[in-house]
Amino acid sequence: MEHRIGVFVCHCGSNIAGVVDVKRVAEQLADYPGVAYSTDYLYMCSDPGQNMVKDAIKKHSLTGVVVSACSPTLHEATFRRAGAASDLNQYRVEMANIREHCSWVHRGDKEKATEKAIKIIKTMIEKVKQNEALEPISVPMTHRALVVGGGIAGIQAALDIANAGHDVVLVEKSPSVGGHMAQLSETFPTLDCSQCILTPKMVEVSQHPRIRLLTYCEIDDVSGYVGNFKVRIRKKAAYVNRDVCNGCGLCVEKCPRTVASEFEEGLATRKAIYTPFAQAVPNKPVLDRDNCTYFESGKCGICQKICPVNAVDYEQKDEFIEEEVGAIVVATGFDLYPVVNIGEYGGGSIEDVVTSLQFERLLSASGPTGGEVRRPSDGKIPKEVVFLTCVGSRDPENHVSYCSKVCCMYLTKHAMLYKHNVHDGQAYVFYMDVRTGGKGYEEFYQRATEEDDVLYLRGKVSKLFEEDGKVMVWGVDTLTGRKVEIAADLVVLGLAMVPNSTAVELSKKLKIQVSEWGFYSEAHPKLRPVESLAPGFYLAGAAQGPKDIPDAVAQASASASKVCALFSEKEYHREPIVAWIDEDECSGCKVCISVCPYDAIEFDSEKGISRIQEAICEGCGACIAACPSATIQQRNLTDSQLYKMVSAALED
Amino acid sequence: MKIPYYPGCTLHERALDFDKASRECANVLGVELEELPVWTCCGAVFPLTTDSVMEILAAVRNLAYASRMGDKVVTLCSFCYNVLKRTNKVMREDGERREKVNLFLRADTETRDKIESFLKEDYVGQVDVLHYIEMLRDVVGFDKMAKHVKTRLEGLRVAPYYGCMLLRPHGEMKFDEHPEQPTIFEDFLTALGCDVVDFPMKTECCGGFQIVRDEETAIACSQTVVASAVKRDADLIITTCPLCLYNLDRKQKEMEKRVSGFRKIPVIYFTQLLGIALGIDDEHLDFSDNYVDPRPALAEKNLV
Amino acid sequence: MFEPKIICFFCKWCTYAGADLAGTSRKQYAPNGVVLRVNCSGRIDPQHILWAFREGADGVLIGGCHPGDCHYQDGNYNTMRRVSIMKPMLEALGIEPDRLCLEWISAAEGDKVVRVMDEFVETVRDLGPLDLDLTDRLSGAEAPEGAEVVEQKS
Amino acid sequence: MRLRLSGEVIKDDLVKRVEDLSGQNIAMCYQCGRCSAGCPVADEMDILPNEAIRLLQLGQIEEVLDSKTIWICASCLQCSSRCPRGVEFSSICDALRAIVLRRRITTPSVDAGDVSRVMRTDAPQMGVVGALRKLNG
Ligand SMILES: Cc1cc2nc3c(=O)[nH]c(=O)nc-3n(C[C@H](O)[C@H](O)[C@H](O)COP(=O)(O)OP(=O)(O)OC[C@H]3O[C@@H](n4cnc5c(N)ncnc54)[C@H](O)[C@@H]3O)c2cc1C
Ligand SMILES: Cc1cc2nc3c(=O)[nH]c(=O)nc-3n(C[C@H](O)[C@H](O)[C@H](O)COP(=O)(O)OP(=O)(O)OC[C@H]3O[C@@H](n4cnc5c(N)ncnc54)[C@H](O)[C@@H]3O)c2cc1C
Ligand code: SF4
Ligand code: SF4
Ligand code: SF4
Ligand code: SF4
Ligand code: SF4
Ligand code: SF4
Ligand code: SF4
Ligand code: SF4
Repeated sequence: MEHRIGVFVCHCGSNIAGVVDVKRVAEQLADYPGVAYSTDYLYMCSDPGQNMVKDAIKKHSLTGVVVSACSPTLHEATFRRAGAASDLNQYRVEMANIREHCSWVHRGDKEKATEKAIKIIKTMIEKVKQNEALEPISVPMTHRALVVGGGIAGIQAALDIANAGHDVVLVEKSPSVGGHMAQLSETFPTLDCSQCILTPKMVEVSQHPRIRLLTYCEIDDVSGYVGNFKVRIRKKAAYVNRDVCNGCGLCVEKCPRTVASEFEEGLATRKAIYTPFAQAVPNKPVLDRDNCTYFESGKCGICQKICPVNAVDYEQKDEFIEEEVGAIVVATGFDLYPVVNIGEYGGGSIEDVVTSLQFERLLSASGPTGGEVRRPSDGKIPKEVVFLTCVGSRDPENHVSYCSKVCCMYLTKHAMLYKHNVHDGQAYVFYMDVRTGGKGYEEFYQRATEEDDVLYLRGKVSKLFEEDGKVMVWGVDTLTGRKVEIAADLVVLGLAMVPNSTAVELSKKLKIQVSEWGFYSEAHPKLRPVESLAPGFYLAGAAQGPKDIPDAVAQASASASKVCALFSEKEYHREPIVAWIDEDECSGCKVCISVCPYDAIEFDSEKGISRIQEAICEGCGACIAACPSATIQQRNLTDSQLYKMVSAALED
Repeated sequence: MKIPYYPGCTLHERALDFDKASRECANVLGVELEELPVWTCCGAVFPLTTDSVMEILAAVRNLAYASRMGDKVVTLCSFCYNVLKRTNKVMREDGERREKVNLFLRADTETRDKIESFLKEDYVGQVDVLHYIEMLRDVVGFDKMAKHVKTRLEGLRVAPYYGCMLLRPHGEMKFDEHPEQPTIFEDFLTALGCDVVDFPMKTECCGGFQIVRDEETAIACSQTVVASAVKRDADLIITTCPLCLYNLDRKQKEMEKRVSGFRKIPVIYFTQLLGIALGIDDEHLDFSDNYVDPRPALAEKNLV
Repeated sequence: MFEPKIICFFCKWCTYAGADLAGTSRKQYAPNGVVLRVNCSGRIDPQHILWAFREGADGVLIGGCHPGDCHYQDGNYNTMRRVSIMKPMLEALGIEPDRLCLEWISAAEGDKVVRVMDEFVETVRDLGPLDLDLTDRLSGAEAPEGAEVVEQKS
Repeated sequence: MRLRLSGEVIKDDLVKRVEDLSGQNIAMCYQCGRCSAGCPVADEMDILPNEAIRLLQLGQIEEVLDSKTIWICASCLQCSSRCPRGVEFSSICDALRAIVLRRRITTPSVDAGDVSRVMRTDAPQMGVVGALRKLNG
């Protein structure tokens, strides 16, 4: 093809022309091989400037345009549009940055600046010569979203997306939605009842016509890419036909087997056939076969006999559900750091040392003590209660390095609620720093010290042990420089928040990144905090990092709006600056597959070659540099282009 | 089976009872503790300053002697174990100090005369340092040990005291999987049939060498440990270290003076207890050095 | 005075934007380098670098995002590895390893662009022009594949 | 008592020496106090372990070298084993002692009488040797 490139040198008033001899540049480049037209103008981005480009394309049958002006970040889009208006493919328009990278930074030496401007423009002429005419890649899209995890974050995301008019599949692994928020008593900083604000949302999510709620289900497999995911969901056998069950609860009532209740954090029991808690949604039981007499010995079968609608089915098997979705929101939440890892605090062996979630249950009106704070060992009302912050958190040497963000606040809440419960009790909080970043949070903390006489002790506790029916606390008050010993009736551990135990495994199925500690990685910590790096995946709630409810909900709504933005187009469009493999040259070594951060390359085992999926490739170039056969190229930034550009820049 | 054995000076002087009981038990279990032909004091404390070379020389020499005899060396005293194990790590990982130490060793003519051959190669951490209890668990096996038990110590409430030196620093000692809640002695005691008394002070310090400088401070420490075991109705405490034994047992004399209503409790070495279970003759199990005589407590359970 | 020729490969997400910032802040630096914009520093492979030297560059400067900040997760780690492998390779070819420089410069570090450019130009100036004989040897031995223009397939 | 701080005061050469000798980075301590909370002999100390480190952070090393604390430490390593930042006060303590002992200044803790008293006890050898090495260099 004959090259007919147009070069347009901008003065930018005196911004460029004051340093670079623009006339000389334009003249000199007119003679450069492949250049059909070269000119200069005062303000290229002005309407007359743009029109100049449009006209020249037509008049001189230009095959490419180099606007030599400011940084492409500023006006690349402007001039690409101008090119397109004259039927020149937008990807055949490039900018040479002779302002930010030249005139503005070399004001002292006009001659050298002019020479450098010429070199810069030459590199772009060489690039444009080989630029392909491309179209943005468009991918068909399924306008349905998958939300994984039915805690407050997942619920909020599902409702927001569904209310915007898109279908949602909400997958929750436990028998009910609600997540940890369902376990909480009252919530800081306003002390409203957690159940009261959560339950309506749980019900809404189960009744929304656009939401398909799949509880007691797990993600089995995910394939495809943004806009076109195929998801296989495992519906775990509940041994109750939950479509038939009317939730009468007779089976639960009559079941003779009891086991420790997960929802009550082991402080109470549940039956082998059970709903996790009274307000569960859906309020239909599942049967826990690991603890059921029938599954152990073939005896019992009471639940089946008593069920008035014959819903109990011991023969039920896991089922698989296939769904097609265009976007996936991950909201799998958190777990508490395992207390067994903290030997110096008894590692879970001291009865009256409880976790923070256990204490929530002791405070909860629907909890095992009916909301009266009673300690587990003997049911007595504890008079001396010690709360420990940063248990496992901020301990890079032995546990996790990060701050769990919410524990300062919830322990303050705990101390406060305890005092509201036991007026003559004494609450102590051992802390390193009290972190109260949030609206109304600091005031909440101040109230705890002012009004509720909570005593804050600055120091980290070294050891807890049992002695004479008390829990001995060996701490320190670094403010007075004294060792402190307290004989406590109850100790509450503000354990670190860690990602849900399934997070890492799930991340492998979804092929999205997790950070060092297993929280899902966001694309950018400040500017893209709710997107995963992999297109089509969005993050919400504590799955992305320790978070309280307001933050979890905000992030859920943000990821929902990202999903809606994606769904606002019929098709999914992306920059075509992707990599491609020359099938004839590929040796099938799979090196590229191992380096691609987006899993964009698939292996065609029939042909024994690798193939890049354009819809997924982000154009990073890692595979290109890694391919031992040098057979991968990037569209409009091929090796050949790079070599020519280098040569042009070095030409005298 | 022969295993090189480093007794350390205390076991050759003040803690002969420990040495004797341990050798006898090993014999019964089919292990011959082969004492290093030459050895010196290990230095008793591992120097925590990074530039120490002279201070670890003695320990390296002992390790080097041991390396001529086998790939392991067994020791009993917690202090020796700590010093040898940590020194060994220095020799394995700290190239600069290793080089310096070997320079000294090469120049050391006295050593050369005694053990000409080992100097053919530098000492670079060839041996593994093993505590006797680790040997019982990993070489003999607690289950095999249990098979040799003649008298199961049923009903005997024993509090296992670990102290500091076996466990810390955990990253280097790796003596037990759970530094804060170790279980190796519990498993040992269970194999002998004892009732294990779990007491929260089992990993707390007995006062260590401070006993010779500031008796009051050290006794305060050891009393905390003793009282904690007594409170949990232990019949006796076992330990692995002559210094712990000294602080916990001998100093009960002082505790009696200081604390009204103080209840004494016998403290013996773990291999002495093992000896009883294995039915070893009284002549090898000498309790004459103990301040609190363990025999009444043992007699009560018909064990002596 | 010897004016070295420098080829700069700058990642568009960080260093290229950092150089833009140096411009908007009107910082001044040596005009010896010409910047080529790439999607990621990890796009650059040894052949590009050798080609630049062969074509007469006296120095090659690669600018990427700080470790952990790569727009594409870990492209810059690949660059880091590649550059450290390159250095002895250059040495073997008789090219002073200091003629190749890798720097982490974020979009906010306009000042660093200035500092690095000036320092690198000085370094290369001190090294003097790249010995042509050696360059010839290089062109004989290491002519990168694809240097002859391969038209893109479309 | 007022501390007059400046960059110069804080960057004390001797503190640097302690860091080198102990292999510890004093700045890593975030003053949680856990070392003090678990130290079995802290009751007898005039400066708690975390306070000693704080003083070093402030360049006030002489105050620490003059303290009883460094002689009372029993090298039990409890402080180090539970420190969230991996700071080993036990090693810092050894380094501080080494500095005093290498200065060859007789301190109240290790005067001649003390040494002979140590020699006279009926404690096991390792206790005696340990004490002499820790407290007398
Ligand atoms: C003791 C304590 C007290 C607190 N008190 C307050 C308070 O007063 N105020 C406040 O604002 N915040 C409080 N918080 C924080 C609050 O609990 C969290 O911010 C909130 O629960 C986070 O919601 P989430 O949806 O992100 O995660 P979660 O509540 O953890 O929900 C995650 C859901 O995902 C499900 N799931 C996990 N993995 C999978 C999988 N692989 N497949 C399918 N489903 C999966 C889980 O079963 C769960 O239902 C407290 C936290 C604790 C620990
Ligand atoms: C010293 C300092 C350092 C910081 N450092 C960091 C940091 O390192 N990392 C970080 O994450 N955050 C940092 N922050 C916080 C960060 O600046 C804010 O989070 C962020 O700027 C908030 O953005 P905004 O858009 O909400 O508000 P703003 O940045 O305040 O923007 C509000 C805009 O609205 C305009 N406006 C106001 N009223 C009206 C009106 N009536 N009509 C029309 N326009 C109006 C204003 O002119 C302004 O342009 C820092 C803050 C400070 C003060
Ligand atoms: S195109 Fe860029 S350089 Fe030209 S006038 Fe507009 S802003 Fe200035
Ligand atoms: S069959 Fe199982 S679940 Fe049903 S009642 Fe019996 S024990 Fe309970
Ligand atoms: S008895 Fe039957 S209908 Fe009633 S809750 Fe149980 S399974 Fe459902
Ligand atoms: S929020 Fe508070 S308690 Fe939790 S880790 Fe951070 S500082 Fe510690
Ligand atoms: S250019 Fe990057 S994203 Fe695209 S296929 Fe290659 S490695 Fe993957
Ligand atoms: S690295 Fe290159 S040769 Fe190997 S499979 Fe990928 S494209 Fe083919
Ligand atoms: S425990 Fe560690 S971090 Fe905490 S005060 Fe002591 S030395 Fe500092
Ligand atoms: S090593 Fe010293 S300072 Fe640390 S806990 Fe033990 S006695 Fe206390």
